[in-house]
Amino acid sequence: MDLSLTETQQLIQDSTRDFVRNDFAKEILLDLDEMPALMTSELWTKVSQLGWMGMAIPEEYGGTGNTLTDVAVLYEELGRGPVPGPLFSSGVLGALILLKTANSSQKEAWLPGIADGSRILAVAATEKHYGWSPAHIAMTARRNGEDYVLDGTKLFVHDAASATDLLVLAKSESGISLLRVDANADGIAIRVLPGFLSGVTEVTFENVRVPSSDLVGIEGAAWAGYDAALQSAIPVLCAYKVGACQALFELCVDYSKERTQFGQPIGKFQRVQDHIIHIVNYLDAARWTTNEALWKLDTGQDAASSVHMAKALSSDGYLRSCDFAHEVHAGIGVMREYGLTLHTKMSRSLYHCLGAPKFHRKRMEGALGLVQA
Amino acid sequence: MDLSLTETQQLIQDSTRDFVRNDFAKEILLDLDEMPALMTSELWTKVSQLGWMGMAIPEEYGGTGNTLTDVAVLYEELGRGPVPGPLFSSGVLGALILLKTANSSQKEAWLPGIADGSRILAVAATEKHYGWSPAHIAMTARRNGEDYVLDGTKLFVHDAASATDLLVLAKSESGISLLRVDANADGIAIRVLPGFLSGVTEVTFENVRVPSSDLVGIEGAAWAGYDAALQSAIPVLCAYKVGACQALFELCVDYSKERTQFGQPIGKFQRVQDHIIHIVNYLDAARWTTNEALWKLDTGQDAASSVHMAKALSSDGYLRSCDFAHEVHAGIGVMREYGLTLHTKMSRSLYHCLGAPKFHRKRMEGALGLVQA
Amino acid sequence: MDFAIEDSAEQSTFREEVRVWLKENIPEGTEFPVDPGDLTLEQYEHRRELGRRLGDQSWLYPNMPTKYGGGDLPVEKVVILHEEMGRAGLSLPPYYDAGGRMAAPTILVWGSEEHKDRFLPEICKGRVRSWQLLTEPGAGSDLAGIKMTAIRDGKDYVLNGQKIFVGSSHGAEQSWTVVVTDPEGKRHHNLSWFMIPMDLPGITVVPMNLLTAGGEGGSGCGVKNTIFFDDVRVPAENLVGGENNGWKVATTHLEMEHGGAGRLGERGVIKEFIDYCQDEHHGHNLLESAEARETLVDLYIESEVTRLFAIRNYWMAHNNHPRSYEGSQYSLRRKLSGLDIAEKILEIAGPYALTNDEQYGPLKGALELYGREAITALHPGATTDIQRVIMSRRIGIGRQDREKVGALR
Amino acid sequence: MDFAIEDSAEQSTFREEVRVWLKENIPEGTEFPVDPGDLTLEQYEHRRELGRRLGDQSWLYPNMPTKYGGGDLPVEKVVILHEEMGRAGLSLPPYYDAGGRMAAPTILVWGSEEHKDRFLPEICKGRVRSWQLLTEPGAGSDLAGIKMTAIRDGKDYVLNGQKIFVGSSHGAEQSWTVVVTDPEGKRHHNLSWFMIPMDLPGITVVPMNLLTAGGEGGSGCGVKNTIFFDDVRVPAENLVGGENNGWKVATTHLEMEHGGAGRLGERGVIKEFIDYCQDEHHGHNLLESAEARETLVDLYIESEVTRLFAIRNYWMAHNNHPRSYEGSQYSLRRKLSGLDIAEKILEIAGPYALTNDEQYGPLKGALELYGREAITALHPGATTDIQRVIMSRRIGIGRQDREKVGALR
Repeated sequence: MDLSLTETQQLIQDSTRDFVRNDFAKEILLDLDEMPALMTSELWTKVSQLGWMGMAIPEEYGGTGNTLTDVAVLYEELGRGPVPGPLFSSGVLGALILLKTANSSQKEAWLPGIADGSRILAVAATEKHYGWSPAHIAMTARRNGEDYVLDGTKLFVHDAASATDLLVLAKSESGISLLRVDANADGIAIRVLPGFLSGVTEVTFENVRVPSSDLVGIEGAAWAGYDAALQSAIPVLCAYKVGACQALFELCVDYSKERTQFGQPIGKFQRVQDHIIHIVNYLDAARWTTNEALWKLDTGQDAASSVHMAKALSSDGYLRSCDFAHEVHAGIGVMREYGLTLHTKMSRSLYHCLGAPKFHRKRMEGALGLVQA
Repeated sequence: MDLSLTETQQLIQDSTRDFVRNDFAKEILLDLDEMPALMTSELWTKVSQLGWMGMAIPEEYGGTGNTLTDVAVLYEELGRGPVPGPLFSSGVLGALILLKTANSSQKEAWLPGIADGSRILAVAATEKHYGWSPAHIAMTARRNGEDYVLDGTKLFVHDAASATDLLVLAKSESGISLLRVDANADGIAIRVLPGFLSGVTEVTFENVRVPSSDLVGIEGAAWAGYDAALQSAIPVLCAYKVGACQALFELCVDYSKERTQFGQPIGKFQRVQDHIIHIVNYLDAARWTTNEALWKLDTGQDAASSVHMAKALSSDGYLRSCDFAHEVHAGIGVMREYGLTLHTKMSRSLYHCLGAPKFHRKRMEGALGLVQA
Repeated sequence: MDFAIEDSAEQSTFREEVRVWLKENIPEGTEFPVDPGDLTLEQYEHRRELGRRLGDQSWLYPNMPTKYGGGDLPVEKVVILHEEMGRAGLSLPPYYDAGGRMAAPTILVWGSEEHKDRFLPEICKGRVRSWQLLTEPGAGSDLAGIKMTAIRDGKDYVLNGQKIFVGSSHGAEQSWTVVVTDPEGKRHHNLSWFMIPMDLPGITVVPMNLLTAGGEGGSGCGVKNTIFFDDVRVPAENLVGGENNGWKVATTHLEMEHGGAGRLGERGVIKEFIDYCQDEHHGHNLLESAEARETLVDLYIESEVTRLFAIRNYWMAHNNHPRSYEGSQYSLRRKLSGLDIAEKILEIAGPYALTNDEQYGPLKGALELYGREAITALHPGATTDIQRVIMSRRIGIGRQDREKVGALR
Repeated sequence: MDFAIEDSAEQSTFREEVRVWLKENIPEGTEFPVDPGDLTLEQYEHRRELGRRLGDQSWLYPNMPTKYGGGDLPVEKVVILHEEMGRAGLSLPPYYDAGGRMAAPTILVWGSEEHKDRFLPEICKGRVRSWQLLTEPGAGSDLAGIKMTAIRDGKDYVLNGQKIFVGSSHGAEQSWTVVVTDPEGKRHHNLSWFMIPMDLPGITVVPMNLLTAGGEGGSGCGVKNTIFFDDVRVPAENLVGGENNGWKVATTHLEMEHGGAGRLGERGVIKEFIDYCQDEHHGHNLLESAEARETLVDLYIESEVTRLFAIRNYWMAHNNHPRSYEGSQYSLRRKLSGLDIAEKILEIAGPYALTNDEQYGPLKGALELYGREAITALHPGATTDIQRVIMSRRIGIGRQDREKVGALR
């Protein structure tokens, strides 16, 4: 048993923390928040050069082949921002899906670009009947000559507005298939949805022709690999939320010392203390379930119930930590320039991404053997 | 709109409060708690003479025919004790079931005795497969000549140890039937269950012969009337829990002033305040949903969703109010002689009685039209 | 006990009267924008017009004495007015007016006859709109710690300072505020309460950039503002309740703001959401999911308890029933249960709950707004922490003396 | 990061050694009664015997230095000892012994060499059982407000006062306590820490009548007692850590008691309950109900988080990793999540959860006991409120200086 970070991880943590503090300072994040892509090309170039996009990709495909725990250490720091944009969608979720589903020539063709940041993936899975089960995939990929033809709508797709490539789940004749599609292909329209979310889009496909060479892996057999990739990607997303909760915690502790009311720092009041204690309890529950899930995945153990648990706790925890942070901050917290609402919005945006807490709790019934899987 | 008590209700409240304060003082309740019947014959005679047992029974059957709200005012005061024993089982639940299911000669034969306290009912509905739906009735009443024969076990039956008569739900050939059975009939064994509950029993029936004149109402058609009686009885039980929460609230407020730690009354600490605020919030949620349910029933309106809501909130509220009262009291709260644990045990004992919160929340789906009823 | 808000014959007649009148008098295009920040000047002016018409009927502040232009109506008729305005998609008063809702009752308790005659009719008749100016950057929960000063100079007081989280869009004719009149004075004994014409020189209004534009009131009031006072001269006769007595005066409107008077007919979005769930949207029904049904029941129960607390408080206030912690209990509940309900909606409706997209945003985007407002609503009219402070004092937790409620009449 | 508590070759050998040894050395009939209050004298003596045998192996307090009879074992082997004892249905040490668990490390930090030589070996070898005496009727949360006095008189201190919620059944040879040695002294600077032989004249032990007999420790310890001290003369050399320095000494064992050292292998009843749910009982399976399955998942998650906090703390403490709020966070969680789990069990199992009836009580009545203990466990080792106080101080909420943790070594 050794729950400390490795030296590599400590290095990733320190350097990322510095970078995020400077290059994703609050004023920059407030600006990014108003851009559809949630990212500037300058920043994208920088983070790509730092190697962030290739961490989850093996060396043979141009990455650095780090462990999931290593990757999670990076994303925990990004969550502190919260740094928006397509980093996770492309470098983790998209990359892992390709690793689990694509054939080797596809991997060779696509992964190096992801690793160097020139190719940016977004994963178009969910639809109007929203959900993360195969039953929620209704869009069809119809075979037509050498091509597949896509028609329909993908909804609540994260980060499509900044993507070069879309990974699209669709029903083909033999089952659920995955296709790589140029994001600017004819017939595709990407629309960022307005509201209390960021980077979430509607993607419509109208008679979009995809050459069969862009069918990822084997036709009709995408789900198992896709789902396995999700299981690996989820704890990295959890780590992002852990970092976010950590940032909220620190923000609140700082504010508890600075803000005075009734002649004393507000943190002297037990009620304010209790709001912050709620946050640290959510934080640590998310942190340690996430850490254990990562460890299980990195060591090849059955991680299903740990992954579900981590996702349920981190999504709930991030949402509620924002609520408690607002209790601590009151008025100043809802002023946009203060920065707290960046987290509030992100916690909502990511709440359902890769499955909401209730979905994962439900899936735990199977993982724990309470129902026939 | 007028949310005040009527003069009659005010009178009931005042006189009952006095009586409970004196005749069911803490020392007496601690003694009663150790008796299987949870009641002495002296006290039973007294409360019968006060007319408590006849309040829910119409004048024509020897009662005073009060409204349910009147009856609830009485039970709210009993809950403050908490006064244990078969009062509710006999005078409310049992009486209302007979009123809804028995034929007029049965009513004439049985209700006056209930009203004057000479006859004490307990309702034997639940079984090993515990629950409050018709599907949970497995025990059979087999016709044999002029008699019915009962065999099987009723489990978690409240107040059977002090009853003279049992109202037994059983499956007969044509459906679910209700039978009145002498509690000391041959073949019946009543056993009080030990543990963190009070007055809850196992009742076994071994070849118990019941004359067909003791079949209540019409064979096989008991459920509808029984269930309607439960809907009316539930808010009275809720009122009992409201009174209990009120007592817990007052106990905690008093203790918050008396007990000093760190040189000041503990109630000066916000955390202690918040425990008590939780209690008053549970209390008032239970109180006003209960009041509205009673009003709907007394005025002949559809009360289903109000009744379910009141039961869910009052059962949860009583349980959790005890928890918070223990937080306020710490060590002294778990000392038996202090009296708080009488409530703690009662809140558990009554948690599932007439259906646990989840059961009633589930039934609300039908009441609100979210599913086909 | 009688929860019925059903109509007697007289009430039915009144309801019919109101209904006919509203039909004739609500200007076209008065309806709320979904997001308060979107309130147009035209919509605003329609509402002002409706407000004046209601005022002429004495229906704008139906609880206020007739002497001052109110209706002095019994509870039942007030309820009818609320309900009928609600049916028309509006509230009473039909725009955010802290003057009528909170300053008017305060002036009634604390003002001189001259104050009442001067301020109340123009409020009750809907001729002026008044903003509430309380919070400052350094004084939120600790309202008594405000820094803005009003220093006597001849016939005037000269005001300097800054107030935040004020008002709404499109201006107001008046505002009322608590300011420091004795900078050396003892806490709680150094404040005074003023009515201030908003057209005085030296007042600057700057809109704030917030998570939601509105918040309090929930009636399409528009954006909140920061107000700067720079040597603003206010006539001394606008001081209400006596110099350095402002904290006591404030207890009255704080009692109102904290929910002491209850509210009726306020489950708008929640009820609409429950209805929304019953229908099919984008090809499926949310209630197919057992978890969604379960959560919806919980949400319904949450909202019912809030409704019952509101009714209770309303009845208590309007029957002069002794009150204690109930106002703050209701406010606390509205805040926490609002947040809880927003999260239950998020669970049931999924990410749809987060968008106000024309195509996908349920209830024309009202659900998305509800999610943001649940957060913004946590602090106005005092934080949840302060509501608990008030509850504790009034219950008498840890203290022999129970704090008295603010006078409502 | 490595959560594995898996065995290396060396550890496997050790585990096998332990297993064999335990098989040979656990006396027949040592198992816990379900309800701690039911601990018989015979069971108690069996455990004392086992304790002595473990002590002779240096396995009773495997973390303590070998010099004093401990095992000075690495974490992994300690874990193995815990696990193997757990497999045998016991815990380590096999009876409630606050002396070994908390006083011994405290003496290690604060005692003189003479204290260590005199007290530690007899504890580590299992020759004495020591009780903890802290709470008084007037001093629970406010431990520094105790009133019991120890007044120097010649070579002795003379003790007078009352301690409550003490110990277990069947007596102890020693106890340790904090008492007032300077009645006029400043708070926190007026206390001293003593080891007290329990056979001194003037000590009276009276069992308490509580909701549950035991509580803390959870290891079948029997009933708690009130202890009266009536002019009890304790030799001055039994004062540990210096006169009027008792509060500082206490921070060490309070840190232990508050969970700073973590715990391993403690999900007994919860795990058994989850298993119980998988089988049919009284003709049906609880998990047929969708609500029961849902609640069981929530319960499992609750218990997993508690387990992980315990592992984290254990790892931190045993690797001398900087700690701050984690001990109290774990204690807070154990308390609140215990209550929450008890109520989830109540929902899932129905009234069965409330009875310890031979026929109907699940897990031989352990479920019923769990429900009561969840309540009794709220206050020992400081209330949830106090745990939050400690967390806040150590996190530094509202303060520039962060309180330091109590020394564990």
